[in-house]
Amino acid sequence: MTTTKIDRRNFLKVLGLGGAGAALAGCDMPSYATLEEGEEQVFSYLAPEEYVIPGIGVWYASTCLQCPAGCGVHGRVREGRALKLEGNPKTKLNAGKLCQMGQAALQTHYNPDRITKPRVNGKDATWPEALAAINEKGGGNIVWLTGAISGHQRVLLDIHLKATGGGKHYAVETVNTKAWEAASADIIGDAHPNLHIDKARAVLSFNADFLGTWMSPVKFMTDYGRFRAAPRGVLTVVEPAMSLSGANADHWVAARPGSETAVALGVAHVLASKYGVTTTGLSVSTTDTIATMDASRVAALSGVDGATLSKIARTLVANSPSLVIADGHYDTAAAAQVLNLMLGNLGSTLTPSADLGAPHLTNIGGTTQALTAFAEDANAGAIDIAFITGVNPMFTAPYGLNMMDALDKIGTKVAITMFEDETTTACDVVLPLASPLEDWGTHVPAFGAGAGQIHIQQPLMEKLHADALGFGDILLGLAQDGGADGLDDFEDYYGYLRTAISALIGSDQEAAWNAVLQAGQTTAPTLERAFTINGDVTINVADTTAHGLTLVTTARQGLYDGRHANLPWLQEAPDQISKAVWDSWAEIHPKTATKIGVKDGDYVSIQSKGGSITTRVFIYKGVHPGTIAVPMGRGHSHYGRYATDVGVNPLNILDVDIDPRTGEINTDTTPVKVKATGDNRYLVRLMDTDKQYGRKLAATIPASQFHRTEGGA
Amino acid sequence: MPSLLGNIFKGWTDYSKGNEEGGHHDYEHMYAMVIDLDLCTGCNACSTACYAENNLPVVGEDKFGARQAMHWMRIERYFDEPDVGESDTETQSRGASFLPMMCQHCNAAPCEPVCPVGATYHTLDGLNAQVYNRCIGSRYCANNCPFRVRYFNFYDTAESWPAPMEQQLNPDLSVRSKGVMEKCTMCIQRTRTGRDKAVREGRELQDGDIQTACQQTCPTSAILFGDLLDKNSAVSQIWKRQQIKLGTYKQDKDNPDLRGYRIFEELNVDSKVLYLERVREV
Amino acid sequence: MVDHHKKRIVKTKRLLGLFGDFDAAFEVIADIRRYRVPGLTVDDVTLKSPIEHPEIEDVLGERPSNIPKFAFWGGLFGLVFGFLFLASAQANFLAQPSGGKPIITIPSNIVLAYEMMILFGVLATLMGFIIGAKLMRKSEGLYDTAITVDQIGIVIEVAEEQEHPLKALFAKHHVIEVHEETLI
Amino acid sequence: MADKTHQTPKHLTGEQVKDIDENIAWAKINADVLRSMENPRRGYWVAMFISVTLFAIMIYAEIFQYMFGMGPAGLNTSHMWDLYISTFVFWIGMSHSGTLLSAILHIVHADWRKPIYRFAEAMTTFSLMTAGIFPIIHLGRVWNFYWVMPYMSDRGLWPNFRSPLIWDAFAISTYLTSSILFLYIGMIPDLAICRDNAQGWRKTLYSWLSLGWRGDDAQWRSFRVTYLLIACFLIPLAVSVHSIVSMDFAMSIMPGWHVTTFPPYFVAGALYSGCAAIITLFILLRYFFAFEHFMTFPILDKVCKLTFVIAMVWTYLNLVEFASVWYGHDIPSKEVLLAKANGPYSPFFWAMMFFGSVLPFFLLSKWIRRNMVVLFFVSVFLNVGMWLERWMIVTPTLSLGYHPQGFNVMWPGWVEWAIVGGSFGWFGMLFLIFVKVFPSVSMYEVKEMVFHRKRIVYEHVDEVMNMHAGVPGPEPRTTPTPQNTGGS
Repeated sequence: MTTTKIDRRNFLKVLGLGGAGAALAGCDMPSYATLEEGEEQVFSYLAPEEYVIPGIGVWYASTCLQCPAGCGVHGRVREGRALKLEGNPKTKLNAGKLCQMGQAALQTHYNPDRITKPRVNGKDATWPEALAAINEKGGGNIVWLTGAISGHQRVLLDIHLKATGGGKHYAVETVNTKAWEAASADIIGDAHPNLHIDKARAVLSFNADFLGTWMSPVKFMTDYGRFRAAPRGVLTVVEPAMSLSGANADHWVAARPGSETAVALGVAHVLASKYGVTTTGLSVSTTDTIATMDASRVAALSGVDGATLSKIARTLVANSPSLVIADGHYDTAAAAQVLNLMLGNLGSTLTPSADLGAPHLTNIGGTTQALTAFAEDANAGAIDIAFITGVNPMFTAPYGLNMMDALDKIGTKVAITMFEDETTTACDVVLPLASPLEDWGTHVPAFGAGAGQIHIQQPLMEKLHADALGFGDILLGLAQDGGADGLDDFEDYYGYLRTAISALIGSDQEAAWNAVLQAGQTTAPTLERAFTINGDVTINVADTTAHGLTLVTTARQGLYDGRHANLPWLQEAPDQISKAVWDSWAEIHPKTATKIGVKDGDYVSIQSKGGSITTRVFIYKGVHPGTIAVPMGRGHSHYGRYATDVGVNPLNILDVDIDPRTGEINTDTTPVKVKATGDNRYLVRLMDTDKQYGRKLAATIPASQFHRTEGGA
Repeated sequence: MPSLLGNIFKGWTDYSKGNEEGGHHDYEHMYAMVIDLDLCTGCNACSTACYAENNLPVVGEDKFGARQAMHWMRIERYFDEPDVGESDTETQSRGASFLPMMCQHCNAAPCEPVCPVGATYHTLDGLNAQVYNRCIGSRYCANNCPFRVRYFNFYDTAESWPAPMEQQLNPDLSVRSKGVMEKCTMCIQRTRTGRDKAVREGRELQDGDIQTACQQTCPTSAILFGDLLDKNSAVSQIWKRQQIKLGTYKQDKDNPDLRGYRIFEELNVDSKVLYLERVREV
Repeated sequence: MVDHHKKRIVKTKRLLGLFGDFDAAFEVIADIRRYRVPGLTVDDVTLKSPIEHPEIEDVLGERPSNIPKFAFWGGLFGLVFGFLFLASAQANFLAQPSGGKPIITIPSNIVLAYEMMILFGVLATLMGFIIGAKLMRKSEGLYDTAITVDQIGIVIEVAEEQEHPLKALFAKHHVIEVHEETLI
Repeated sequence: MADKTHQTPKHLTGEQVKDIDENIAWAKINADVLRSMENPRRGYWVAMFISVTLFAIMIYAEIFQYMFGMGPAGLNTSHMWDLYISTFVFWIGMSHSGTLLSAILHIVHADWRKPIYRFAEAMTTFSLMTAGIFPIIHLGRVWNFYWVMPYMSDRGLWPNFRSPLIWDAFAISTYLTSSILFLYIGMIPDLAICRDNAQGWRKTLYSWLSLGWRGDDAQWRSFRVTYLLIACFLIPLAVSVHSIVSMDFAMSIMPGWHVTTFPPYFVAGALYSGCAAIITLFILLRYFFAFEHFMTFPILDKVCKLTFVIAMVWTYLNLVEFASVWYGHDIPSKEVLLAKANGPYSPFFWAMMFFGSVLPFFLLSKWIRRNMVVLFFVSVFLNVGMWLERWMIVTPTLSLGYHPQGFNVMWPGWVEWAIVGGSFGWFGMLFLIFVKVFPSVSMYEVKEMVFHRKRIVYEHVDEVMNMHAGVPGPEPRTTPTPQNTGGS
């Protein structure tokens, strides 16, 4: 169809100009190669541009795209090369801090396995050939499959879709906060309430690994720092397998997978019965549900005894204001919000968020529901051209979605990517994407950045691979060729972005623009909003006792959902809990271990209906006995030299068990058979011991002592 | 020759002090750290930042398994809490204890006197420095380090940076060659840059001018770096508040509840990293 | 020892008499002591033997040796020089101060000076030996390999008039063989 | 008398009671020893072949290590030292017996040392040469090994004189120099013998080395003094050397290394392994060169008994060390001690205890002392025990230490094994070449030995000797029978 006709002109136009702004990063500076080969005239250091002083690093503000949180970063550039990333101290979101994934963004950029040329059906091609290949089959329904996306990239993407027939946009994130958002929206009328962990005296978390991967871990960790300062807040975490948050909890409670709702309601029950906490606004059905959740029932469902429940309740009552957060299941999140209502946390530790004045820029948080939808549509043969970027459905989709067949049924699959991965190899056309450190963009953090904050992404250095194009440039080119109006006078995405920002800040002065670039952020007008409490919420308490041993796929700050498995720094960074490197493992409880008859380092095969994985066990007390937890991230079949055939991927063997309320795929409800294979090999770890042998290494004192010296209750 | 004998007597008189009397240096700085274990979440950000800042090679699974990894800053994880009694046998109910461990820059460093060629020595910044060019790799220093924080280049590390990764290497410091000992320098390139910057701007070095890579990135700000000679620096304030003094192996605290302690203090290595005890509700 | 018996006479020949055992040789020396050969005293005698006979001293009288002095002064030099050397090296190598230890460290220097004392002592002794034993120099021709097997040699320089009496004396004590060489 | 020696060869049956047959002719002594330098038994060449092969393997391994670094040796962050250092200590220990025994026995006039001290001293020298290799090989940057030498450099750089490794460098070079000189000076009269009997290149060689030795009384006198003096220097030196080696460990702060009793303990261990090695080589040389006349059972008996005594001393000091650690009650040290006994390395520890403390009791059996084959293996296993001891000193400490994160068990890589094995080849090669080129039995001293043993006292000769020069004495009595020719 003509609408899909892609004219090369726009692309050829932006080719090479993609990093126009890269001049800022001193792209005049010759690279080592050219210095040695003398191909390029060496720019004299005697008269360098004023912002490039040889030997002195220059810092440029940009945005980290390693996870959807979108932290602001400063990149150190010396002689035209990005050397180090640090958090942008000016941002409210991460206040100069950065997590290990952000630190490792450098290796995404300098990765030796990046795709440098367009590919058609697996063969290197030129851009014209690649674009021609996209046109070849043509077809009506054009869709986008992306990760969480926001800012002007989203705008252009929407424009492109509208211009080319209004195809769907599937935003997929395996690690997402959909359950929390849905429940929050339903109960307090705000999907992204501001959470003030630093103001809370007690935090109770169900499955929400806010220090590791939940929403905006760096933001939460900075808050956590203040939270732990005197008067010291108390952290309680309820989850089936210990997360980074759980590892830092004062009180970690192991609950049977899927039974966190019961625990939450159990706590509510104790609050109501023991502490007489009454809440107006809760519907009768809700209070009834709570009333039914006495200690014995909770214990039966979750294995959490009454003493623990009342301890949690006591902590919450004694340390007010508190904050209850949850994720994983709608019901759990809902129960958590109910607890917040009961404890009167609204307004103190939960405050209403503000909507961005420009709604078209807001962040589309990814979901796994979108993945399911994409698979269904594709299997139905309803998709002709799919542009895939920033996601790897072949890796993350459960077997039940038949992702392979789904992709086969799509007429033309276009991967816009930096790396060859499982999905890319299944695509017909592969377009080389510039790295986040080479690209322009704007990003609206989904959470915590403060009202109306927009983070600016700018190139830190010239493109490493001339043929790689910035995402914005590709979008712009597609949109222009799609016949969208009003874009034709933009040379490239830089130009578009500059105009857009100028409009946003109401000034097109060079100085203003540079100020924005230096700050790495700007603000858009916002609309204040208030909570609208809706106490009439039905909470279903699932009974998962019949499941037996359940597979729980946990996400870790590091390899995340697998997208970072090709970064050697993160592969070699010992896992926070097991301290294992370069391989996968399955966490099981000592009791389970004796039941199965395995010892440390033994291989077990984990068999679900959809397949099986074989990996080594890591035995410790940080998992519920009914749980076998396998962190996601490893087990790639195509993902460069560092990730390929390293570890196993638990995501593929998950059952497609949809949460009825959110449509999300549950990651903790897959019953599995586990048996020892008989093999044993040393699981490579940072340390072989868990004990301190009486040395005073990591010493612990009771909180009472802390309070005596440093204040607090 | 007179100057020679002069030096002998000078060396005798001026420099005959042991660390108990404050050592033989006229220190310009005394860089030290404070690490709050109650804030450390064990997230590894510092460790990765150290890899990025200090050109640490990635060794891969086999060499890591052979204990030949090069993590200057490593986050150790313990599951026992001897000080507050065993956690229950069922669940890891008080989480895990994380311990960031890197070179403690001891003032009476056991590694220094044993180096046959004087490749490791104490700088006037109070840092325990390793001169890569001088090191011949006898590895005595690492044997004598109770913290096991000295790392030896067992192999050539070139293959750790396949092109174009080598472009990320920090030109402010070298990539160590095969057969050389290396360890945490408290980001000496940053301390030097910070000092030069202060000099260029014609002002005194302020507390906070210099941040180590780990401190800079630590999301909970559990790591603090500063100069103990600067009485107003945050670090020396905390050392003072925690009543931890240098040059002794036995601190007399009038308040036993204070959280500050130095690991292996009883060995009289006089380390310069002050740890604050982890706190848990029990 | 006093030698007022000695006369000024021109030595023309050097005789080497080989004997089957020490006792024969000692008898000869005893006779020489008794001036059985006019003009010859025991001081003219050089005894060549395959082993070191403990009583050679008694037979030939004290012939003092300087070697112990060499050893003593060598050792002393090693000690003093060693310590000064180390101390000066340390005092001039200020990059070295480490581990909160003094720059010039007495304990380690004692150990090292001790070693150097022994080293120089041994070397000096060797020097003394080479000088004292007149080694590494061209020695006179009169020699017989039998001496390194089992025979004792007596070397004496004689004037013409002494030659025959001495040979007779040799013969009397069952000399096995007599070599001679002319000096002038 | 001569018939007796030649008809009933007691030195073969083992019934011999005298250290040496004093009626043996001096000429025969020369002949036998000189023959040994010409035509050894075939066993000699077999041993030589094995040694050279091992050495070749070592060269290959070292080149490999030079190319790829210390990784292939299996070392890691906790185990920075392993077999290299323990084998270094082992060889230093081997070096002790030779010189120390030779010197001490010389000073106390134990003349039974005379037939065996030469090869013992040779062993000292070559063990030192072997030991000296290891500190160099184990360096990460071998090519800079000379930086430990205290030489003037234009950068004003010096080694760190505080480091026990530097003390090692000093002590070992001193010890090597002195023991070579001791060996050489003691050999000069024999070199003269060789000179008088050799042809061709050997003639030139010996002529140079014998420094024009003529057996003059002056030379003998200087010789005696010099030899005694150097012996006196060597005894304290030998003791200091091994105590300094022990300081490599004792001066550290590591649990299980920081032990006050290490210096005497190491010295005892050194003497122990040295004596055991003397027995081994004694038996080998006796076989290779048919030295039954000189290396006799009674001498072997004495060496065996000495070994046993030293073994007991070593055992005592060993147990004392354990006791002091046990009662010192320093937790890490105690952990190391217990780990030795029941940790992953315990088999080697117990093997060490058995070979070191139980096996010596076999030396009390006369049958074993007389049975060359059995005694050979006993002596070899004594040294295996001593080697294990050194390993058990170095490795268990490193596998534990202070910091739990560093706790790990490590097994040496093939490179280490190859180089350790090769060191034995290197030593064997040097030693075998030496005994082929130089007299491995001191001829002149054996002569002295037999001379003194059958000394006939001539009372009136003493009178003669006691007169002052010139004073007339009694007439000489009739001539005595010549004795140096062994009566024949």
